Amino acid sequence: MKIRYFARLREAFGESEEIKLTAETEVSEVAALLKERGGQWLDELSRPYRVAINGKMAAMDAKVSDSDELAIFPPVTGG
Amino acid sequence: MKIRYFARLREAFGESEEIKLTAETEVSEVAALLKERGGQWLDELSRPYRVAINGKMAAMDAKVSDSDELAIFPPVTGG
Amino acid sequence: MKVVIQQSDFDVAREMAEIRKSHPEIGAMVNFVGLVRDFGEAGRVREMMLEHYPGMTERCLEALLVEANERWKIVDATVVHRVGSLLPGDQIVLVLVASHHRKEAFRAAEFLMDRLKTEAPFWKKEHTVEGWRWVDAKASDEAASSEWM
Amino acid sequence: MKVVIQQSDFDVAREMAEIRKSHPEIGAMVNFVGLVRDFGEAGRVREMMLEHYPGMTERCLEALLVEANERWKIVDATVVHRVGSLLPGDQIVLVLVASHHRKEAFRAAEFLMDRLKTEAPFWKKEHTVEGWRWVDAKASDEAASSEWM
Repeated sequence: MKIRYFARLREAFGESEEIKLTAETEVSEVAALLKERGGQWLDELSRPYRVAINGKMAAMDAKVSDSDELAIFPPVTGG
Repeated sequence: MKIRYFARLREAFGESEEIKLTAETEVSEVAALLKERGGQWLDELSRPYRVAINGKMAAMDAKVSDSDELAIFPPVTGG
Repeated sequence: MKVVIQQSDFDVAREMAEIRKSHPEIGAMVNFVGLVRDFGEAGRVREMMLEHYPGMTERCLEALLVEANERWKIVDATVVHRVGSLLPGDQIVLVLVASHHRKEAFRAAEFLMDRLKTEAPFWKKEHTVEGWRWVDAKASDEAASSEWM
Repeated sequence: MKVVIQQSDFDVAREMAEIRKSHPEIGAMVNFVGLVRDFGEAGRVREMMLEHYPGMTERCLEALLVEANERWKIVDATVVHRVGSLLPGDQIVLVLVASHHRKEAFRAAEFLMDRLKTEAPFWKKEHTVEGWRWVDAKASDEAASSEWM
């Protein structure tokens, strides 16, 4: 599954990465995996963030599978 | 005192006229005098209208004297 | 703050630029533009004539700007209202409010339009297939205006 | 209805003219324009960078226009949002709503701005005397947005 990062998270983690999902997984579990990496992963994901699945805002208990695009980003500040 | 008319009332009565006031008079009394002329005066002033004294909206019980400018016009429809 | 009554058309972008150039602290601008609709109560509109009370109209609009400025923290505002002959699609009125934040600009612009509709001495006459007729004041405008009291 | 994300500036008058020419029934247009303020939370702003999520941003704004159209009787609407490098005083966003009557246009424009602020994937970074910093989301924007629920 492709994970894309934006804004502050893009600067910390890079634009995107691929992780392998063998089954449907809750977004919160993916986030927990990322935080286990420690360091800035733990720091940044301890602050407020939002997620989108295939370009639509999603809740933390939404499920993703390997063909989805998951985006993780800070609360939006446009306008 | 100068009386000015606008819009539908201007078309019916002309742009303005002078009437002599010897003492302070209530706007409602001036209006009653005009209506006594009958015909279109009675017709037009039986429909809703507004008044302004020296360019400020006024109530029918406001007082005018000979040096004032009284304006009589239909409810406004700008914007 | 600026009030203009004119026969000629106005350019919204130019009016905005005039305010922006002197106020770098502005974060929000709300514009309202009223247009001559092609249909009125008496059918298709061919032309519109707008009459005003010179002097009183300007003072009335200036007083509304002062009140808007007292009620909301606005930075600047412009009202332009056209008079004379107008055609369907023509711009009639511009209310432009600039403020630090958007809520104040939205509130003040809506207030100015609602009160202008019931207080500023302008009168509209429409030319339809039935000839010229004076436009009647609307009860809905009175209701909208009185909500700001 | 039109959504555009672009680096270049926009011309409010031209966007209005584009809508007016195809809709003679329009009586009211409300524009909101957001500008880069010269002062932010960290002091004087020298420059701003705006980032977005291509694809998602457009779809999000289109969905907001569909919702505005369902909730109010609007005739047409345009949203233009800039990305990339902006300077103080620059225009950031235009929300333009055209309708028969003014109340619908005011409501829809304010709704679109409030929801854009909390839902559309844009992020701002400011350059101040302390260097570059990401702008924090505001609780007041969340509150304004949730009032439309």
